[in-house]
Amino acid sequence: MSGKRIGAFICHCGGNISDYVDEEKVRAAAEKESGVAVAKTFIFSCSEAAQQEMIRTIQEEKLDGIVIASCSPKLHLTTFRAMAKRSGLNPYMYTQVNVREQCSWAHRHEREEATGKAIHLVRAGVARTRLGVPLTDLRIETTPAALVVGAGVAGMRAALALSDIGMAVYVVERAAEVGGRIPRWGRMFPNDRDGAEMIGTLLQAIRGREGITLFTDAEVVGKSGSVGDFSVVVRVRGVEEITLRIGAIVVATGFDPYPPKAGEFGYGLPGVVTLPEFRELVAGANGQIRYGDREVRNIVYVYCVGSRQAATEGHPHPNLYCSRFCCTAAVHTALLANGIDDGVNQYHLYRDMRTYGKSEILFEEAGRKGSVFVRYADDAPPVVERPDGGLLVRVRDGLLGGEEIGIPADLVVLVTGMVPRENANLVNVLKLPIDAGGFFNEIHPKLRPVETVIDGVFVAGAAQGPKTLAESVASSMAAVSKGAALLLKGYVDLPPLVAKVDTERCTWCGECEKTCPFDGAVEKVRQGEKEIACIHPALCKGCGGCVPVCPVEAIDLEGCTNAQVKAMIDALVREAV
Amino acid sequence: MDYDVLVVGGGIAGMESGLTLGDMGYKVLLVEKEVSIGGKMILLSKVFPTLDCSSCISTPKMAATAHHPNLTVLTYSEVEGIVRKDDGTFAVRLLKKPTFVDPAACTGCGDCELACTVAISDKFNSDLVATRAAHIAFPQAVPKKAVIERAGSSPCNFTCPAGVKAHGYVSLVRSGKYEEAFRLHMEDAPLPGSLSRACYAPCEGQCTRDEVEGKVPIRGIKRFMVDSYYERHPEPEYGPPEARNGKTVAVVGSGPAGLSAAYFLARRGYGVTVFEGGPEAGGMLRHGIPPFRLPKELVDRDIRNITALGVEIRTGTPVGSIASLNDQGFDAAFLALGTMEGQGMEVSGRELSGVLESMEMLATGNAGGRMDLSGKRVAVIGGGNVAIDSARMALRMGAGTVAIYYRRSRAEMPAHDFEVQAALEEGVELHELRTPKRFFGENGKLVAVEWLSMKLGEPDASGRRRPVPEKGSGVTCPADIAVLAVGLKPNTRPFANELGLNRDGTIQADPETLATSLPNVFAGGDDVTGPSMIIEAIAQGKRAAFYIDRYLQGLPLSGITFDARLTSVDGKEVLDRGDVPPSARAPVVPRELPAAGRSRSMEEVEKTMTEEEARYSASRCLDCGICSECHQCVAICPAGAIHFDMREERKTLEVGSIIVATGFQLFDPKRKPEYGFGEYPNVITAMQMDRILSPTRPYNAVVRPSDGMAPSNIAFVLCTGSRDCTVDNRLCSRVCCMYSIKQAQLLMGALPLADITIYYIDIRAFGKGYEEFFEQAKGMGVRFVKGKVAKIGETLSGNLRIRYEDIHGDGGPVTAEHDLAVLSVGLSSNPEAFGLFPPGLLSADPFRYVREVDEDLEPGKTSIDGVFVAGTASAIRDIPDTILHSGAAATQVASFLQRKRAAL
Amino acid sequence: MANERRRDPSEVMRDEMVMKGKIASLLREEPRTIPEISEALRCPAREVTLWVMALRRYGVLEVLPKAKADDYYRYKLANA
Amino acid sequence: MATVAPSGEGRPKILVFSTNNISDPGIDLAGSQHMNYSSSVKVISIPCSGGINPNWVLHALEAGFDGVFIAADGGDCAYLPDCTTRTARIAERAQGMLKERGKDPRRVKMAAICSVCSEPFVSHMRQFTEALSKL
Repeated sequence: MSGKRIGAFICHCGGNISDYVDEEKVRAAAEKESGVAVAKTFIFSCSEAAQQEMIRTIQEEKLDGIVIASCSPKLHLTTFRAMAKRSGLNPYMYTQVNVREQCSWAHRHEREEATGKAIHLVRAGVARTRLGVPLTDLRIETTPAALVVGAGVAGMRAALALSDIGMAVYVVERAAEVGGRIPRWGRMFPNDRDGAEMIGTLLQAIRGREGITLFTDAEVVGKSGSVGDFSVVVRVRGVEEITLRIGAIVVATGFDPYPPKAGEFGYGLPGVVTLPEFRELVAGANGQIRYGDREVRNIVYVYCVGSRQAATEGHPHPNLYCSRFCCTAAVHTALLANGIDDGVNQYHLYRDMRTYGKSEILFEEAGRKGSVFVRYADDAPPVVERPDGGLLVRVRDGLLGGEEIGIPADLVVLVTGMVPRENANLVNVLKLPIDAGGFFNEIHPKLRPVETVIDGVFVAGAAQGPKTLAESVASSMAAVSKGAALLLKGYVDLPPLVAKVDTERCTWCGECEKTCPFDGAVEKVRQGEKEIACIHPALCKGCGGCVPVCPVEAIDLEGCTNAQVKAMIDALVREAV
Repeated sequence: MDYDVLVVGGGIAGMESGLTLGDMGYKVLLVEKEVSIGGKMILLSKVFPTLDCSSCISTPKMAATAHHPNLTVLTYSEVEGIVRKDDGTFAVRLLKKPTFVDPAACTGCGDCELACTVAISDKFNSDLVATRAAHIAFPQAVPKKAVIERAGSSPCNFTCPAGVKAHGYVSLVRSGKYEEAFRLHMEDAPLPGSLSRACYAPCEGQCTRDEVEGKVPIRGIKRFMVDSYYERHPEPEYGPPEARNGKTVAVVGSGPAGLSAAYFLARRGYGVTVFEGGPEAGGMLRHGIPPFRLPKELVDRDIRNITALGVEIRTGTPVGSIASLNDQGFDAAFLALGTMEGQGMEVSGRELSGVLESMEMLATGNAGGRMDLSGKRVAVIGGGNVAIDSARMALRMGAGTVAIYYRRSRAEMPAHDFEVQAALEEGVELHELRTPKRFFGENGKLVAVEWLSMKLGEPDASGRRRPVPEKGSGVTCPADIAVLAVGLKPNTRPFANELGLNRDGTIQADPETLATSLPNVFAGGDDVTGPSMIIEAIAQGKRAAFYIDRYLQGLPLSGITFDARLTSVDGKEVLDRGDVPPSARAPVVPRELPAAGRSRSMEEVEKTMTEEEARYSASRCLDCGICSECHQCVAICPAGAIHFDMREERKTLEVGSIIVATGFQLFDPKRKPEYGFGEYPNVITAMQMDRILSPTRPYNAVVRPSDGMAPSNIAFVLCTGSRDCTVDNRLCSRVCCMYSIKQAQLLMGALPLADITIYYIDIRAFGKGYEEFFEQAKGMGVRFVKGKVAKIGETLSGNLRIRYEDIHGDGGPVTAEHDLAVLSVGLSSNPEAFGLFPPGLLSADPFRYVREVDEDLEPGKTSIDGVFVAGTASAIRDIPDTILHSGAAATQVASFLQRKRAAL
Repeated sequence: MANERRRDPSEVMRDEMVMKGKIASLLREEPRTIPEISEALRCPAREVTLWVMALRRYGVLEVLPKAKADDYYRYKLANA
Repeated sequence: MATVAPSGEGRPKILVFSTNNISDPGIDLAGSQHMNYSSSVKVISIPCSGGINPNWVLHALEAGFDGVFIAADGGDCAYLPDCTTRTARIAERAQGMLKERGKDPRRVKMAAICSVCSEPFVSHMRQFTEALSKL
């Protein structure tokens, strides 16, 4: 690997470095390093003039690697990589050595020591560059098509957006009908728009698009390939299998309403219904809310059914999470009930009223319209009984100092939360990780909330966690934006700083495959006589997590190879000459 | 089209949508009004519910934004207006505010911040600690470049004719940097000693502090600074400049104008010769101002500031003509002859012995000579400073009585009132509304003056009421000496054939460039303007040097402004800056020789302040312009990156679509006075607590602001400014419950022994992992009390008494004591978004957020086609929802642009 | 101290430049807490807090480790 | 007056493995704030602390370093959700390897350093320097 001609450029940074480090000593030491063809100092290496001078030096001296000792790479790595590129040098043959933040500024009162350290750091930089190889970004051609799994509101809206930006779109829906839960729920908060109508509008738009193919009664049963170029097998109506070539996948499989257990808050008793059941009742009501053959006058809502559960003996796997939408959905439903029958009495037994953001207005309005809110303590849930023909809800009212009250009810509405949809097959096919609550897990809730560990596979809507309608749509459009970033240009450039396998050394023990969290990044392949590991550069994220597990040091991370690190270590302790 | 997309706002929403669109291949312009991108998120300590470090999440995103090949980031810039054009694109008017730091040169080293002499409140640390007028916003700022905070010119700096940076040296003296203060002065005017005694200090006249309890004694501070400098440096620290340009300039006249021109020309490398007709240099400084006001040793020392540069002063060398200068080979000349001749008076008896021109007497006295006026009755005629000086000089020459006769009343006297006052204290009489009608003599010597009484008539051209004689009012009073101090004029007669002159003898010169009718001759100072103040003469010399230099370099004299100061800050705005008006602080009482003893002595009347007095006086400065222009940053910057002449730039660009990501505002807790924020130091906002908890915190640890005590019993007051009709915000702010729980958890880590109570109405822990986070806090021992806080009071020890309605305990109002209270302030809409467009075009929802026209199915879509909204500009969101919404907005933009492209 | 009129924090912060020397010479004698500095200078502790924190920020002062039971940190002059 | 620091030669040599996005900025910040730590501390930056090869640690100690400090990404890692556990395992493995070779496992230390952890970093360096001097 030797025989390289390396340039070492040492920056004064005005006096920020040179006041504390003897630049000339560093330069002279760098010049003596093996492989260093030229060493220069600059007052401000980031200045345009200095960059011109460096470019000239690189070209005149026919350098094939450079080291710049200056400030933190956070400030100028990109600057100097671009400069290297302009000079015709491979940008990955550049190493930035931080002699400001990590040397001159940290050791201001020890000029000699700081100078010594700077020499060591520059030597290490030279060692890294000397063992470096020119690398180029990995360009992957992408297929301008996307798959949307699930044709609820999130999936349908995502399909339209993908089509808007010019992608061919395949929508696969397990059910026979599109729309998920919404069509049966009547008017939705916060804008009172009819769910069925909204779905109808979306479906009509989808039908009007040539680029969207909708499969209902269909399932995804196979997936291969990698980001930008997947092959997906869809089984339609249980028999027919279709293979699609696509660049990205949006998973929008939605949720299930929490199914209360028999006896949970009286569930199973006549007159005890879930919120979705009640929604249907209200949606279908005509001037009067009726349950069976009876008119409903007194309604008691019990909140947090299936959400914020505590672990108990009979319930070892509770839903610890808050389902987010239900408080608002319940007060909104109460308002709808008011709208149908002004004389209805409504009691809300809640723990914390989570009508966040603008939904607070609905909560306020429900109160104004006569809804009574009774807070119950976490450890004193209401009890729903049917002592003698009528329903009675007993609850200790926090406001009345914990006094127990009994509320007779015609109807008890269990405000049920969301649970993850049963999706075992899909999980198996896509290999998506799930979170503690059973929803699909994103890579990072803030940095990458719609991306998954599988590059090119995005999650949207309530499949990722409880969401309101608008939130589901926003997240689906966010998923589309990430898909568009991938597909719109027709290619993706992936940085080349990924792991690679030394085929000579590798003996395939499988440790690297086991440790890698990125599905498909490590594969067992046969090479001649033996089996070895192969790392897919498009799937590798370049963390280097597999490096330490390889028992034979057969894996190297580009830009940070075993040889480079060891050479840097040696350079950092070698006595100053 | 300049850009496909304009993103307004560089917070997390703007960055996220900008990056996503950039990744899609669109050209994006991101405009941020602050000096760094990152918005409010980068200021947080950690973020719920994962307790990730906010900086660790934000900084990679900020770096990616700054370096993305498809993104152009404009920080410290504002969108002034957006107009939608007929073709559906947008014209965007942009304003780039000056940072006064060249971003290409600045390395972010922060040396300027250490050198800066002006402490200001650090808004990035929520005003908990001071930063400097020159500063880097925060350690993770992107771009990491310094900025100099300037509100404009400070009125004192702005008003000084010579542009002396009064605020600059005052702030240097405040910091104890006396030598630097002197050197700063020397950048703008070379005669600080003379000015420190005899300048009429127009700066003080503009001092905003005067509105509080009295102006800052700027001249007195200068006097201290000069004295301490001259004491340490009896001779100048410098010699002639090394770089000489080989050209020579003749300066005619060695008064302040001539000396100033010589000084600035010599500094630029010219060979300068000053021609002085009299025996000594100094002009009016030497001859006009009496030593009891300006000791002559000081004038000598001042002049050495000029001669040290290699300027030759030829005394006793009058210049007879321009031609003679040309003959001597000078490349240019500057005429600064001053006004050394009396205007004279057409009064009968003028020729009598004993009737003097003021300058005769002053010049004699100032040169150390003496006229014997023992016991004589002296009448001084005139009302200007020269008259006062003459009267006081007469006293010191032994006069028996001295009376000033002025034809108007005292109020109209051009002399400064404090000078008049000093003269009166010394025993000078003042006769108003008198003018001499006739001098009576015996044996050719003055014995009496007949005075006419005057009254004030209609205002004249100068706006002053014209004095008119009262009929038959003559009074004759005995007098031995009459001193005419009724005005001065230049002696320009030698040049009358060569130059254009005015009727009063002044030279015709261009007021901007001081060019005369001859190309290589410039003229300035009193011989052009008529009698003026020293500082004005110095200003003229400085101006002349600037234009002579341009002339000799062959550069055009037009098209450049010599004086490019920022406009002056309005004093009222300065006084309104704080929540509380500036408190009064007693001015230092100037020390003078007692009037009784001094009137016969040439000893300097005024005394110099002590160091303590000078620093105290300087500390009364209000920093009107914020930056004082002390130029310490300029001196220290290793990259030479600081440019005070940077000015705002405007341009108009064309973009295809727009994302409004202007974010939110934090609720101002002063709107709930019952909580005592601003009044009680230990009531802080949650943003302040986040800063205190951040590793880049303003304090060394979690301590309370009143006295640095580590708190042990902390209260959080939720719903401050949210769900509250009284402050016109009915909405829930969504994030306060969670950030309070986060802070509570972090506090439990920082102060394991502390009790933490959260007063809440409902705990809204509704996002992924939020409820679990809430439970975790309960498990850690955080106390949750359901109760709305009604009032906060303070105890003597600085603790806080919190009164709340206990909803779920025993009920009723309860009072609890805590040593620190955190107001969990809500978020509210940022009305800035609406100002981007013509009024009414961008519609708002009832809560003044940007309205999404179809929030169910078209997130981010606004009332304007092609304009989308991302993040908290349309509704309060937490960070994950903001990121999602920004992604959705990016998709909307992409759809919009693709549709448009398809339509073409 | 208790009756001291509240000054605007930005006004107090400006005074750092004159108080710097006084606080430094006080701490040259021995490390002190904010209430101790406040008493010695006869300035309100809330104002001293602002100055001390700024001086700490700019490296003039250093903080001494606090014993667990102490309420206040002690500040010393930074080594030149 | 200022205590005289022992010369750089005498102080324990510490190698820090730090990560580009998380701990590097924290260490940089220490410098920006002009915080002082031993100049015998030298940093090698890598993408993720879960990718540190225990052999590197061994190599460093054999080559002449007195101690190796792993500035772990902690929970802020953008690559590996279990980064902390992985890094801890690597540190343990390195310590095990040291023990096998008769070296003191206390020469390897690990702590999470995030992008603003300038003070923790400096105090770790001071403590580690002190601890190594005593070994």
